[in-house]
Amino acid sequence: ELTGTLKKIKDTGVITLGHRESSIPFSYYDDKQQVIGYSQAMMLIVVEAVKADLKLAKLDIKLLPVTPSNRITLLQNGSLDIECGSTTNNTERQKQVSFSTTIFIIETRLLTKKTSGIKDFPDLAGKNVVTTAGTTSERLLRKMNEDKQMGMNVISAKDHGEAFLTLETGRAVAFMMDDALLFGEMAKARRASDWTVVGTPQSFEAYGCMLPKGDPAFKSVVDDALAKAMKSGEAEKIYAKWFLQPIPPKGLNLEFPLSDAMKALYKAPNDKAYD
Amino acid sequence: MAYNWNWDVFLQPTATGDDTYLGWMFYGFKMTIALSLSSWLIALAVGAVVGVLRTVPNRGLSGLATAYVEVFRNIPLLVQLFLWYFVMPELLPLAWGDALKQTNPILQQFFAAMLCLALFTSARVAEQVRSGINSLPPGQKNAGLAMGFTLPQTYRFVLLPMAVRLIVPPLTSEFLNIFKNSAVCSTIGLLELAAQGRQLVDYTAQPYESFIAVTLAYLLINVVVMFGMRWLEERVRVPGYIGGK
Amino acid sequence: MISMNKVSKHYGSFQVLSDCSTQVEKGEVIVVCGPSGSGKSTLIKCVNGLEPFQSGEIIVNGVSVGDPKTDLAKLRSTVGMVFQNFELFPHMRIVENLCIAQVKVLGRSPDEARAKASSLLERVGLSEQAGKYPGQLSGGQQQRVAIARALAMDPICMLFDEPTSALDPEMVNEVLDVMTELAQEGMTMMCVTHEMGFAKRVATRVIFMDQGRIVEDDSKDAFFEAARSERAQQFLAKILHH
Amino acid sequence: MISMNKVSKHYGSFQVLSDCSTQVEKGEVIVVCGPSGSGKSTLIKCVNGLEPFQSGEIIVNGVSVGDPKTDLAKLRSTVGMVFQNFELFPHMRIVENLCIAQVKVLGRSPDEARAKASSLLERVGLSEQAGKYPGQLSGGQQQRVAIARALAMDPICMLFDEPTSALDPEMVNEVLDVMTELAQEGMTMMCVTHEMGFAKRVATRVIFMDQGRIVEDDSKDAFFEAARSERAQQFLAKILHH
Amino acid sequence: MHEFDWSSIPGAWPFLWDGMVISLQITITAILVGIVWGTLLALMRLSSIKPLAWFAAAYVNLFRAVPLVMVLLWFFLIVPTLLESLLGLPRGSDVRLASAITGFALFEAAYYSEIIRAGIQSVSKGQMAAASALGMTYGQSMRLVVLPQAFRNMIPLLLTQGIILFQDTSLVYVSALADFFGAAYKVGDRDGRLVELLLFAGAVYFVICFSASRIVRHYQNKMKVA
Ligand SMILES: Nc1ncnc2c1ncn2[C@@H]1O[C@H](COP(=O)(O)OP(=O)(O)OP(=O)(O)O)[C@@H](O)[C@H]1O
Ligand SMILES: Nc1ncnc2c1ncn2[C@@H]1O[C@H](COP(=O)(O)OP(=O)(O)OP(=O)(O)O)[C@@H](O)[C@H]1O
Ligand SMILES: [Mg+2]
Ligand SMILES: [Mg+2]
Repeated sequence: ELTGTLKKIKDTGVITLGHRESSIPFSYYDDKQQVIGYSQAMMLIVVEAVKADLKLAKLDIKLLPVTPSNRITLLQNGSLDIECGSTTNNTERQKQVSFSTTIFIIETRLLTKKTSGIKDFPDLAGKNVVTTAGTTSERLLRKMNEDKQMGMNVISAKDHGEAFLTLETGRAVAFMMDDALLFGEMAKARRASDWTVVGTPQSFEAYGCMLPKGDPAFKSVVDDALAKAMKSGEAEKIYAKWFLQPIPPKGLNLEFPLSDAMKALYKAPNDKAYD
Repeated sequence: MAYNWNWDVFLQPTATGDDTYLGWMFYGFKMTIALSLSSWLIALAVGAVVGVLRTVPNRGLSGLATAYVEVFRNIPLLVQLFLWYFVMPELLPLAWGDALKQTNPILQQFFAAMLCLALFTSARVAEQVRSGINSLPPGQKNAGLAMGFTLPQTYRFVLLPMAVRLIVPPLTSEFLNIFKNSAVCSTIGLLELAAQGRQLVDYTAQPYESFIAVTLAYLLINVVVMFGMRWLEERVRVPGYIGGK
Repeated sequence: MISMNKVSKHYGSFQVLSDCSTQVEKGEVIVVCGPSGSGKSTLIKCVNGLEPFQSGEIIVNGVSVGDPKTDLAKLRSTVGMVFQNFELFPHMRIVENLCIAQVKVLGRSPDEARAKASSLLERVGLSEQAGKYPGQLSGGQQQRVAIARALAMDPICMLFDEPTSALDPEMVNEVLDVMTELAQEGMTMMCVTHEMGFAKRVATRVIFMDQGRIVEDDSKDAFFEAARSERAQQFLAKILHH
Repeated sequence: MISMNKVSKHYGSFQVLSDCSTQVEKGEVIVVCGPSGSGKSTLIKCVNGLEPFQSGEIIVNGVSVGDPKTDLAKLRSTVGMVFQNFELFPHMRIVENLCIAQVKVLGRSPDEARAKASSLLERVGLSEQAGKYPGQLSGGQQQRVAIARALAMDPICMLFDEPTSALDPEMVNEVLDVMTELAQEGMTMMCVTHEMGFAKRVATRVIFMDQGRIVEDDSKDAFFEAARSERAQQFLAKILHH
Repeated sequence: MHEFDWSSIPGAWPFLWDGMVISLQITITAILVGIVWGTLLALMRLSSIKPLAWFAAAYVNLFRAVPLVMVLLWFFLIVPTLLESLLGLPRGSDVRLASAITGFALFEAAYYSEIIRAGIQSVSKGQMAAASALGMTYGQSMRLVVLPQAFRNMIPLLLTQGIILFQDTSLVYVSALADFFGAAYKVGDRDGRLVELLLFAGAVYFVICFSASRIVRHYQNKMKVA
């Protein structure tokens, strides 16, 4: 007997997907306002699996853009069935929502101008550094500043785009964020070749799809679908499409090779948080 | 609704460990107050001058004042905020812009927000001042002039004292608006009340507690301002005049 | 003392005053009357430069009002004016209403100004009200204060624009009495008013206006006994018969 | 037709009317006068229930005004009222001002209402203005329209509250003329007014009020020749002498 | 100085236009609903039935105390859930537009009701007395005499409030709804041309609001003459 999210999807014939608007290359709009990206592709695999599992002839997809500040609330209040974007799986969030099998593993690093002379985090002492509000990077950065008495000025921008603008206009010397997203921001820049990603990774983070809490049946459908895609090599193809080939909007190639952590993930899918 | 209410969240230490969440909210509250009050003082001063200029017989001056009001009234606050914060430094000469950007970012955000709120509100204050002056009987200006006052003296001794009293009630709502509008300033990263509320959601995933707390804080500000302005209204009331005792 | 020579004024294409000329000698009391909208208020406001005019000339006490070089504020401080709606300053006490211009314009000391104010309030019978606000007085009292306020500047002449028409009928006389006294003391006055009783009692001359023109400018007796123009006769008939 | 019996009214502790009693017979013209604030307007507004009163009784055409069961709207539609400030409806043309209540209150057909309106406008000499808005008329014309509007309801009596005191002096007579005519045709009228000429011409009785009391209630001749109370004599002296 | 690159604007026309349509949709619906509901609130506030007056006063003061951003968040995140759990409705998927319109309409009604209340009070008491004296009931007097004048007096203020409302639609960014400002921001963000798009959005808002306020001014002058 179906319960929870699956029952709701079966009854209504509709699944509502939460996506991001400018998390390149995970989940963002192309120039025709279509949602594309690595996470979006993974989410569509999940949707297919749900459709098959429920033996539905037709499953309508509704898309709802979310922001870092409203995504959890929207999932909790039932506006969303699933959210795949660039959401880090951590224990705090697990109190409110549950996470699927990890879909991506990133490291938090720095984006800076090639000519800035910044090589690693200690170089940031006494400088203006930007990060995006509400992210784990913000916490790490503030904590580092506090613990090591670095005297940085931490700017919390509303979203990645604003953070990058802060960097680009010279307000900050570096932008700390998930490395994949930093490559994504570079892809939008006026002159992508001016920028570089540097620094010792400060953390590993696991991106997962957010699911309503306490719905194991739905989670297992989602997890199985993702695990299957990873083991079958389909996930790696999707990875190649978004990280090793030119992507919209400007046809830039991120040239972001598959990390060891990702290889391990694809071999042994899991939903472990890193904190 | 499957929601884990947790009001204790405010007493928990924050993720960065330097404070409790309640402390964050309080910081945001102080920021909102500081931002709003400083903007309000500027808005009053600028608005009074511009509002008076709109009523003077000199066409050049009143045209200038009108242009000022139209520009600041007809662009959404949110857009103005972005323009002040992101665009203005780009339009300055390079050296100035760079110098500006190297200052403490919290100060940059604060001053951009303050300037933006102040000028945006000053246009509205100017309109109130103008309508206050225009709503005085036209004979008052003539009476002042006929006594031998110069035009500036007429404004200073006759028109403004009454106009200011007349516009206390509409100014109350502009004053309240400035607190409310300050919530928009979180979009450039300024950590005022609404922003701290949102941070709390980001960090603790307890949206309802945070929303309720922030809403109550705004209500509190509102009540205090309303009582304050009502007290002021009583204070400046002219005996025997409409609405007076 | 006041001399007007072919004064004209228009708003756009609308002619408010056309070629108005008259002379007022020291000590004369001139009553200006005429139908509503005929330009009486405008004429009288031109005398102290409250309304600008486009052509013609007005000389008050040897100073040309229309001349851009004239210090209008100074001129106005020597000409008292009383308005239909009193126009006391509502946020000041009565005594402050009387003192402010003495101090700020004439540069008198506050004590001197206060002494002057008291004696004038005494004269209009309102010493008791000195500490009140205008809104707390009746219309007739307010207008008497307004007259005292104008007198406080020691004006060389006084202009009145329908000083009694906003008053309750009972209060008209208390104001007219003050004006009559003033006239009898030899003050030079120009009064726009429809109080023909007052005109008959103290006017030296009556000016009748219609459509921006001075239609009659007669001695009082000539005017009331045999107004020359038909328009003035009609007007008098309307205004006197009830 | 109108009978008042010991009517009293107060705002809080302030007594506006104290024990006012009088009778108005069909065809009588009553003039009410007295100093400002003496309660004249209040008295007249009590007659058609525009002001509630706390004690006493008013009977209009057999209906008790103070009775909570009385249909006040219906009563008022039979009593015409004219206000100091005309109170025409500024957003309606003159003819619409005359028709609206006929149609909405009396339920007449629009055609019937229009015919009535035309004949009344004719009567007050304003047929030409039917299509204009009130703001485009002079004060005197507006007040004549207001009288026509009240007459359009075929009232059994008319109440006037200082109908001429907001008018320019020239226009007073055109309104008084209409009222005089109405009185001469036998309309029952209660008029608050200070126009003593009008009172002398058409009033059957004069009521003098002071501080909320009816101090005198005399036949016209008795009042003008020998007002009994000192207060009324003073008042007459003030109001007549200028 | 900054080097400007306006090239991303022409390609984004359709998206920007869609955004403008959403802004206008919210503005117009909220104005209409706001005026109707605001009028009712104003009548309640002026009514002699105390509970109604209290309700209206509480409503107006509450909405005027809270920042619009917060109201929009409440209506986006919390109110739909409450309603659904109370009424047992199925979960609608995209409530962004509906919630924005509802939030705006209810919020603006508080402001409109104050304007309309002032409008009613600006009609002289004598008008109500004159209507009553002609035998009209309270309802008739309000409907035929007082309200038409109140609205006529207040049209400039109502329109000005409408212009403010149009500007405030930019705040729907909290629900990621792409109104005109949101659309411009998103295009700018996507293409790395935020500065240009913000300037462009500012100019467009200025042109629209300025023209609208000119029209209001024109209307005001015309009324003064009439
Ligand atoms: N600012 C203005 N613009 C256009 N016309 C004006 C202006 N001020 C006055 N007028 C017109 O000038 C004419 C004369 O006005 P004025 O006030 O001098 O008349 P008045 O004789 O004093 O009338 P009243 O007895 O009504 O006071 C009137 O027709 C008036 O409409
Ligand atoms: N709503 C009110 N609240 C308190 N007092 C009032 C109110 N309305 C009228 N009064 C007072 O009642 C008294 C009588 O008022 P009313 O208008 O009847 O006087 P009136 O004789 O018509 O005077 P006027 O000649 O000035 O029109 C006045 O003293 C007035 O101040
Ligand atoms: Mg005049
Ligand atoms: Mg009265």
